[in-house]
Amino acid sequence: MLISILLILLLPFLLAPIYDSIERKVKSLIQSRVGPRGFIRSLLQSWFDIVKLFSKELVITGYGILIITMLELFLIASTAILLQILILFNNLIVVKTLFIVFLSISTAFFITRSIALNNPFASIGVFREFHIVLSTESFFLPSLATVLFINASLPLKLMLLIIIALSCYVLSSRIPFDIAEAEPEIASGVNIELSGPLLGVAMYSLHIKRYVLSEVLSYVLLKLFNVHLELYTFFVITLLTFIIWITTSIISIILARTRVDIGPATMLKTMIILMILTLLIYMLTVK
Amino acid sequence: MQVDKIAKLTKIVTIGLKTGRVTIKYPFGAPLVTESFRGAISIDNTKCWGCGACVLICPPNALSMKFEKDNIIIEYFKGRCIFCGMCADVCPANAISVTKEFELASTDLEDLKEYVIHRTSKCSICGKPIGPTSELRSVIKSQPVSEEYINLCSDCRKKLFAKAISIRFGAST
Amino acid sequence: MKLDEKLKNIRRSPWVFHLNSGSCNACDIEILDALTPYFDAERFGVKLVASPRHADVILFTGPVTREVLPKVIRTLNAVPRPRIVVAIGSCAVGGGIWWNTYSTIGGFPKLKEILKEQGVEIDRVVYVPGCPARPEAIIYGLLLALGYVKQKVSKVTKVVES
Amino acid sequence: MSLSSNLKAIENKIKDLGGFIETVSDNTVIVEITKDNLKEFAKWLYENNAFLKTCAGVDEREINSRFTLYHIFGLDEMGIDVVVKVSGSDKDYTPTISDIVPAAEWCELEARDMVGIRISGHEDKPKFILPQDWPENVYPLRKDFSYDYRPQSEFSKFDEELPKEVGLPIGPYHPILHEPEYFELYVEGEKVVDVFYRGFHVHRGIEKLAESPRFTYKTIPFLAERICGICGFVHSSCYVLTVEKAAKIEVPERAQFIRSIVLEIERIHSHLLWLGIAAHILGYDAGFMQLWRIREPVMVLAELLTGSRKTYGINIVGGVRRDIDESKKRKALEILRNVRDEFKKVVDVLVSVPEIVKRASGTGVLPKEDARKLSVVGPVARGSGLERDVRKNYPYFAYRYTSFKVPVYSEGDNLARTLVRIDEVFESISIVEQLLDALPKGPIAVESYEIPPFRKAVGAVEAPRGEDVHFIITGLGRPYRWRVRAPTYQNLPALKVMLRGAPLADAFLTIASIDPCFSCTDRAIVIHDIKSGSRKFVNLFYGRRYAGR
Repeated sequence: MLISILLILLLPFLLAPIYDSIERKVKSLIQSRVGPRGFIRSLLQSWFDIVKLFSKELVITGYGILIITMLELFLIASTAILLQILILFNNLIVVKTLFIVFLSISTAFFITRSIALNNPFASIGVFREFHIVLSTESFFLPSLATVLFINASLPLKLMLLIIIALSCYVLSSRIPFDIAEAEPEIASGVNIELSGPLLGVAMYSLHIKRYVLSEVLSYVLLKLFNVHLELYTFFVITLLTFIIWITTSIISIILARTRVDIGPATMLKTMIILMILTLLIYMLTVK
Repeated sequence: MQVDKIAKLTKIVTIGLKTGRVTIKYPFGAPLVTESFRGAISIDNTKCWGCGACVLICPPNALSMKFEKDNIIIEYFKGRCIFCGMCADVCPANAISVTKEFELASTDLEDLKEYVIHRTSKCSICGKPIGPTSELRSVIKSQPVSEEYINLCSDCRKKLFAKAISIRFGAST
Repeated sequence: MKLDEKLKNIRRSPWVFHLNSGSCNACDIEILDALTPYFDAERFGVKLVASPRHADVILFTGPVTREVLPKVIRTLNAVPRPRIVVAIGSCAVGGGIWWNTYSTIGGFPKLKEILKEQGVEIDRVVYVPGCPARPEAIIYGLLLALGYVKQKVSKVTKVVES
Repeated sequence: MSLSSNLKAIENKIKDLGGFIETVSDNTVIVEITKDNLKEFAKWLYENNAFLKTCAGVDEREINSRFTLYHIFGLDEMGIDVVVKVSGSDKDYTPTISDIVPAAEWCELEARDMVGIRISGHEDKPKFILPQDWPENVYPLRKDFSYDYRPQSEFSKFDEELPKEVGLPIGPYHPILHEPEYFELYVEGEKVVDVFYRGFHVHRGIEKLAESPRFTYKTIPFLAERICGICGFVHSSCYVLTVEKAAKIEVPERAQFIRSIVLEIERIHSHLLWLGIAAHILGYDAGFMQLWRIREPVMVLAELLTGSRKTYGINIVGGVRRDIDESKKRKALEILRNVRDEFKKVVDVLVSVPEIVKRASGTGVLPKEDARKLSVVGPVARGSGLERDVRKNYPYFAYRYTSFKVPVYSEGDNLARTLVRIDEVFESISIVEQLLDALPKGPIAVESYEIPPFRKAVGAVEAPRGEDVHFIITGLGRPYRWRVRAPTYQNLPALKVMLRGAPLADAFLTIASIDPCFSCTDRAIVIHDIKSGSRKFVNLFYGRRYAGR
């Protein structure tokens, strides 16, 4: 029993890079090319990247960067563990609040890390990341809280699901909204200065962040049909996370990158409309 | 209207999947080379007589000639060759052939060099080097010139020829 | 040796950075071509990165013009060790068709000497001739640098017997 | 107006300005004029909507011991090139004409830098083409300078300090620039306020090399082909066209057809390449990969016809080196047919992606009068409503036997330039098909030819990026002077107008929208404020920032 719990807690840390390399394989399939060759490499390519990055020479301009990046990894890792516990034991209020708090802090740390670099590209990247977070997080967290704490009526849950799905997509910095490290424009903006192990940590935390966001979405979906998960049925969640991860990556393949003043602005408008709708539905159902 | 716009977006996925994977299996499969590709050249030392026409025409000086005491070295440096094939066109002995070879990666510059070494033959009278022996042999093969004249440098030959003329027509020496 | 041990990791996921030092960009387009569907260097985990900080292998093209020289040295210095340089094209390998003009310094071999003076070490260099080097030749050179394939060319000396 | 009547107009204008007509060949008029009424004549030409093609400084001390400056104007409607020749010793000053024709600034600065011709109005501007550590008054294009002289390089002379505000350095190594060029965008937040450009990282001294003993008329096409790796065949064709024009060599019909066919194949591959890069910049990698997948058979076709994927090497003076037989013709038609269908499918999807359309339309706008003032060329001109296409105005090779449409859009933004390039791919495919069907029999090269010295000729070829102009003064065994003006050379100054006030994210798309090929251009520009009309020059290195009014 203990081993299986331990395994479940470690699941996001093992699976996140594997899901990422499967995403790379799917992307190359759509672009009619082979992508990472062979079965092992197509599964473990992202792991190879991270292991190689850790073996490189560490070039850092100041120690501030090192500490902040480590902290960022620690925060996102603890968010992942909290999410796993939350899914397993459904009624722990403390774990739920801690999860939401840690989730918001980890995005904040992502921004502070890039401020610490005094590279003009990084500051442009931070400026853009700030735009995205402002446009979605203020709607994402309250709706997530309502889903976790209140078992609302079906239409209300549906509306909240839409909001959570949209913001999960936007926060996972996929193509239309990856303007923070828009590779061709501002030369991978925020992590332009990081190299070697630092970059490995930054990439690893990005993978875990995407895993957490997809898992939150799959959990909310399951909660819609108030299915309660046991220990052994946990692989349903991981399977659903995998499906959500691949669908988001296919969506990101179809679209192109937006501009910093168009994308977040439209996202803010849609979020406000959705929030008004949910409040309306909430008033109707409660009465 | 909105729906078919989104449907059109997904067409990129269907295009990609319908064409399938076009990647060639290189280096474990055949490369994408057509029959008229110009790769590295190879100099056939049985035909080459060291005339240097290719050295003159080579735009990037990849082919160069060094004259040492008793041999003439034609150096072909693959690293600077631009694979234009002009040397093969101008070579009078058709000694240079253009191959399909393009996998020329190497870790050391010396491996990219190819040398064709000709022995220089000396003038039998004054001993001055007069050019690659293979050149003299090919001259003999094409025109019936007496052995004695061929192994002389231009000055000695001039003297010899002038003496022969003066003897023939009895000029006052 | 320490380098081989480090190379073991880089072999599995070589991130490449394209450094153009004044090339006519035929080789640069062939480098990009090596990442597109027909040749797809991503089969070996190759990824084109945007900043020298992230790079393991530098795809070096161009005969190093005078104006670019100090900037090329600074960029090569920004690459974390172990640094692998693949010099691509006859400009990078031997200075190209303008190997002795006033405005170029004659390709990567000359740059290597200057780098040694400036104290920038390069761990491994592979020369890929070609004008432009085919995408297959670039992939072959990259795999040679990583140790997947063996070298085919070697020094040839032919003597003409009289 | 027939040719002779235009000449009349030029002739009597020259008469009353005290100049004289040196030679008139089929469509080039060479006019000699004194220094003080050069400005007057340039203004008259500009009003008769002549476009300045380029100007070339020549050290003619061996011929008439003077330094001459040739301004080359093109009267597009009549298809005539007017070469205005101004000569004098290197001590006295030639007046600048860049206040009348802003496009002249670049080539005048180049003449000053490379040949040492003093031009009034450009004295205090810093080094323009040569590296920053080049010794003072050493002029490479003078006859007494040897082409392989290499002074010791001093790194201290290269200053790289950043201006006070957030000056965003784009380059010399940036993912969108596949070449080392240096743009510095002064940004306030995300809005570009000003552009500072210092180029010449790719200056390799090609024009000097062509005059060196290493090269002859026969081997220069291989040098010309390596000026640019994407449109190399354009440069070698323009070189051979100009030499053949100067020496009046009759090239057989079949060679003209083969040259036009390979030129159009190069245009197809270059446009597909650019569309892929534009999609990549906008983050649409699926489009980038599909477009480059479609482009690959075109490269294989080029290799089949010419022997090399990119640097074809089939152009020699007087003809071509490779022939197109029946099987190659069939394979070419088949490849082009499925390139057309696949391209049609992918373009329909590309144009329907909302972000691409939203980000491309309305950004990087170049109004028509600015385009006219800067005499921009190619898709940049055709995107802003100017119908300029060398294949129509100055027909060369086998283009007079084909019928094709020149796409012109009037919005002048990035989307217009993209659509121009998309339409041109379809046009080029139909041109190649027409040419392949009507390929005449006959030899593919002239056996022997003779090039008399000191003949002058101007040749222009429509490159994928615009009009590529070569100017040659023939010499003994090799050209006496060979001037290359690449298309991006004319389009780069237009960037200043397009980038002003644009959001930063689009700056990269705008820079890429003129399809910059710096290795063609290897020129830089001194930025001055064309948009607001004020022409104030501030020394580049010290007065870093000037108010972007």
